[in-house]
Amino acid sequence: MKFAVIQFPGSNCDIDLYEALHTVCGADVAYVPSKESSLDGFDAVMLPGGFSYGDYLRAGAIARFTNIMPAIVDMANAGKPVFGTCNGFQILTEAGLLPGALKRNDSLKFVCKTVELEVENNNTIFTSEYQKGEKINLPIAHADGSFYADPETLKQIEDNGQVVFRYSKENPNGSLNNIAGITNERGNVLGMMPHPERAVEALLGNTDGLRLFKSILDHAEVKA
Amino acid sequence: MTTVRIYVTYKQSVFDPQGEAITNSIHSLGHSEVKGVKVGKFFDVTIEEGTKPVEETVKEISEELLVNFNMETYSYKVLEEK
Amino acid sequence: MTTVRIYVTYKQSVFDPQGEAITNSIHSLGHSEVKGVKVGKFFDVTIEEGTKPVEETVKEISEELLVNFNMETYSYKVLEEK
Amino acid sequence: MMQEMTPEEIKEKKPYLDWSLSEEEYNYISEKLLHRLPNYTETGLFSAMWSEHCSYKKSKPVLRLFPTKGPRILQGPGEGAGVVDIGDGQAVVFKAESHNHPTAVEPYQGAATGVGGILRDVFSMGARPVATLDSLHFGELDDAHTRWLLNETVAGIGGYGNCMGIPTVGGELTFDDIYKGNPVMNAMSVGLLDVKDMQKGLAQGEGNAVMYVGAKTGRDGIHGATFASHSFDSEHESQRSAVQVGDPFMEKLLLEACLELTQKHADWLVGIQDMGAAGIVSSSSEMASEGKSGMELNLDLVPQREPGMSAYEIMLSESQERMLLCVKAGHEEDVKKIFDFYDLDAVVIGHITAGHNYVLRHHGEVVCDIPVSSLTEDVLEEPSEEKQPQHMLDDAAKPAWEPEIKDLADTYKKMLAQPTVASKEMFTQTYDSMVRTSTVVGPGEDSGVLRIRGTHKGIAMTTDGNGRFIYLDPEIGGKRAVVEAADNIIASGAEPLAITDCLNYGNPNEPEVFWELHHSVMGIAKACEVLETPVVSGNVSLYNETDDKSIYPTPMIGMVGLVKNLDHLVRDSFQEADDDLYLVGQTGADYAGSELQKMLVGEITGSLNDLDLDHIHDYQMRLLAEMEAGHVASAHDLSEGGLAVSLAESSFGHEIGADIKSDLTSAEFFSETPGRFLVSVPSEFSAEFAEKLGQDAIKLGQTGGDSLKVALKDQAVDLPVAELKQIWEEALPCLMKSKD
Ligand SMILES: Nc1ncnc2c1ncn2[C@@H]1O[C@H](COP(=O)(O)OP(=O)(O)O)[C@@H](O)[C@H]1O
Ligand SMILES: [Mg+2]
Repeated sequence: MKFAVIQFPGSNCDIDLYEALHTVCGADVAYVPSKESSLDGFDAVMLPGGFSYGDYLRAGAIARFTNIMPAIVDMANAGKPVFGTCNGFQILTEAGLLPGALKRNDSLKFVCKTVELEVENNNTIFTSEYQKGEKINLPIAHADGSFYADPETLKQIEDNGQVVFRYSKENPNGSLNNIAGITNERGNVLGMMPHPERAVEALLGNTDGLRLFKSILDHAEVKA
Repeated sequence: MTTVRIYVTYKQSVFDPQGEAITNSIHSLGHSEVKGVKVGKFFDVTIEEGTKPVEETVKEISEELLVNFNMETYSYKVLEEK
Repeated sequence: MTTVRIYVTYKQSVFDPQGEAITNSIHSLGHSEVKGVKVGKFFDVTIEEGTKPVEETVKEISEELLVNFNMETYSYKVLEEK
Repeated sequence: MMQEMTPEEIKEKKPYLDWSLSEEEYNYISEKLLHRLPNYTETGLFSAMWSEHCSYKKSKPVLRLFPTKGPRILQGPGEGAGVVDIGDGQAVVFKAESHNHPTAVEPYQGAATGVGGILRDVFSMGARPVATLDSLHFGELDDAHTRWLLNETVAGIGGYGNCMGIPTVGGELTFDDIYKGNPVMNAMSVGLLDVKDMQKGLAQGEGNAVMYVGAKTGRDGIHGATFASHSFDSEHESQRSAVQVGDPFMEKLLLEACLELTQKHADWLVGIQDMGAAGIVSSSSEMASEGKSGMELNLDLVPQREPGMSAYEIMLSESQERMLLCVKAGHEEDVKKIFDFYDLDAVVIGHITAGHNYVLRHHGEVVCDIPVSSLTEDVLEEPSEEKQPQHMLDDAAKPAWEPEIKDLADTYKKMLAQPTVASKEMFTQTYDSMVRTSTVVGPGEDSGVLRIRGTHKGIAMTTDGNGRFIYLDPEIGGKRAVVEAADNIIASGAEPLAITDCLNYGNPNEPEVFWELHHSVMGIAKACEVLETPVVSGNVSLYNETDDKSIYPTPMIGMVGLVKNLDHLVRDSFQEADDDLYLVGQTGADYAGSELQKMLVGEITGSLNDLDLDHIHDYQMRLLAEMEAGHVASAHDLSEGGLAVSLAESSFGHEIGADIKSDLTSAEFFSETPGRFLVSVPSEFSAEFAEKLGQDAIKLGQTGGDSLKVALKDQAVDLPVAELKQIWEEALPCLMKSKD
């Protein structure tokens, strides 16, 4: 299974995703600059955190016009795993691959800390290694992570089981329904504000994110 | 050249934490006469006429880029033409 | 109640990186008719008349809080009175 | 457009005086260096390049006192940043910078561009910046303007660093009214470099190209360098147009493009330098000077953001996010291609010429033709008068202040709520401290620690400086600053390697201020020699005063250390119950300038006791050896609030208490004798630890329980850890919310 880590201008967690997959999980992974237009040969696509185009208009708003986006949409439509964390999540919502939007945090401040999450849905290709209802700790680091969707959309997301992670102790940004991560209807596109790729090595003090990457790899194995 | 000011705000129903925070600061400065503040952003866009009507350009760039209709709405006003 | 819209922008000579990035993005969408974008913010402030003239409140809160005169300037407009 | 003055008008009307060039300097330039009158552009270039900010004309004689060499030092002061060998073909690269004046005027952008500037210094060496630290000294938080300044400053540091994706992993934040009108904002950047990729700011080789890369030039920050070399007074409103806006997105692109060039195509490059203070003129003339070359630039080719800029404006603009390259002839297009990929301008604006002249053309005319060295090397050093501060003499004549602690529990709790002591988490959590997944220890401990990918080593880093001590005794205070930095590095289990510094002082034309500068540098230099931590880079910020009142002399020491094996990294917090607790280092009656004095008396007075640097160094090394042997469970240095505060802080991490008994008095519990550590040692290593540290360690008791049981000579307390922690955590958020 080959992963693409997209590098948008201003991405800065690209190395984190790459190293988590490559060095920690031993997976096959390559960087793909967003100027490229093809994802031929890749089985999964990962959108990293950072500040694409400085987040100068809205987080993720400008990145969705990059050359690579049509190829990402094709991957999503083909049912391949598409994962976005932080800025990656923001880009996926701006591009319409995920519902809703990410607003400025209620505190109006950037916040970097480790928060507790509840795994709401472990029946996805990204979370099969977790238990439903399990509490895990993952770092967040964002200024625009307050998930918003209009009431109708929100209900749909909830009813379809698209909420995958919820903040469980405190809500660090004002997200509706404490939502931290959601999938699309089909379940093959996951966006989340927390950074599982920052929690894959004991040396850095947390390995709760590792199973997310393992889940994707497992899924590929089962399929193969 | 026409300059159009495009105003973007959160939709009515969306909580505006910045407006809230600024209202509080204004009150702590003693201005109890201020009842509320809503914050928005605007874009002064300079457009060359000719190829297509200015309104069309404004509509296109707003809908494609400047506004996220999940949470925002917009309006605009022609500022000056010269 | 009077609602006043206060506009805040960078002074002319101050660099506006956001406007720059947005202009580039608009161009890459093919809108070559757009010559430039400047970004600003606005505050819709609802003020209760009575204690002092609305203009005075606007001036005070702008100068004390909303505007940093080292790099910004402001203007305002009365939106509605009721 | 305004008509520029003729050379004769300049001589007569002396506009240069407003640009802080003296009449003596102007005459020297005309008569001795040029043998003619400089024109308008040239006069502007001289006034910027001869400012203290660019030339160090006042501080240079003092800076020569620093030791700058050592077996690991690959590059000392003089380049973009210092470079220190850490083995395996790698080096650590670091420097600090002050942005006090811009921050006082426009805190968000002032702080942001301070971070942006120091990052460029580090990547101009060919290094990838891997961490940022800050050092902030502000007025007391009972003032609404100060709270705003602080909030905006912290937001600016985070705004730039977070967007760049460079973790902010440490720093310091203290409060004192003396900084009210003139806050100190220093930023330090640490980078990693493969030694083979190291670059220099050098331009040479006739016919080679001078290339401009990055953001376009605008009118922002014109005369920023002279602005920084000026005192504030509330009247100089017009200076305020010097505000620059940072564009971290542009800088991120610039960083990646420059690293691609230096790491993959160094053979195309002769030299590279960032454009900092005094923009194009300083970078280009310094590069030519370093290469002993001549240079000719065509200003019409400089990418410009605004129409109608004069030569003077183009040369002196301090627009951010720009770099200057000297590229080998024939590779201009190759370089351009790299920058094109990142959508950045890369333009040939001139060439290296034979001879040694610095020639500028604008609109087809030669607007400057002067020897390169007249801008860079011929600057007149300025002798300074100095005089020991009167307050020192007065203090020496008075009896020393002896604190009286009536209620230990109450004093303890109040101490933990002092803003300088209290938890800074509400600020540090607005910094991305984890991005790029190498942060082993982030903000909140003695040092920030990063792992070095591909090895099992780490680098530790800290910023320290306590203006109160330097004010009371610049020389001893200078020594203490270096010792404190070394303590912080060692407390993490790292070996101190070298330092960078930021020297923040008042107006050097005041003899007492210059004395402070001179004597504190003497103290810093002495400590660096003994502790074997040479100075590899630094920065000087003078004229830190508002309406004639100077800040405390506030040198910031940024130190970097090497963790040889991350398995033996040591943390601040107690790790387990029932470990033995030791106090390393002797405790004396060191209350002058202490947090206790400030809290109880409300002002700082007294004389400092000198330190035995050799002795401190000796036991620091023995302590480090014990850590490197894996015998130490936790270590925390003692600084503000002394043993009392370190004990409490060490208990907070895992909420493990302690039970200690000591001959110290309750006053000594808060004493701030430098060079001390609180160390917890698993019992199986305790005997060996005690033997190795000998007289220099006193056993205090054990870790464990959920309270601090402290039995001192005169008083005892038993306080729940949770209660103390809450006081310490809530103090700053509460102060920041206060209304007045
Ligand atoms: N402005 C700041 N930026 C980043 N980290 C900070 C800042 N202020 C304090 N810290 C962190 O908080 C901790 C305590 O700071 P300080 O009391 O200055 O430590 P010490 O006395 O050990 O030098 C340190 O780990 C420091 O890195
Ligand atoms: Mg410390």
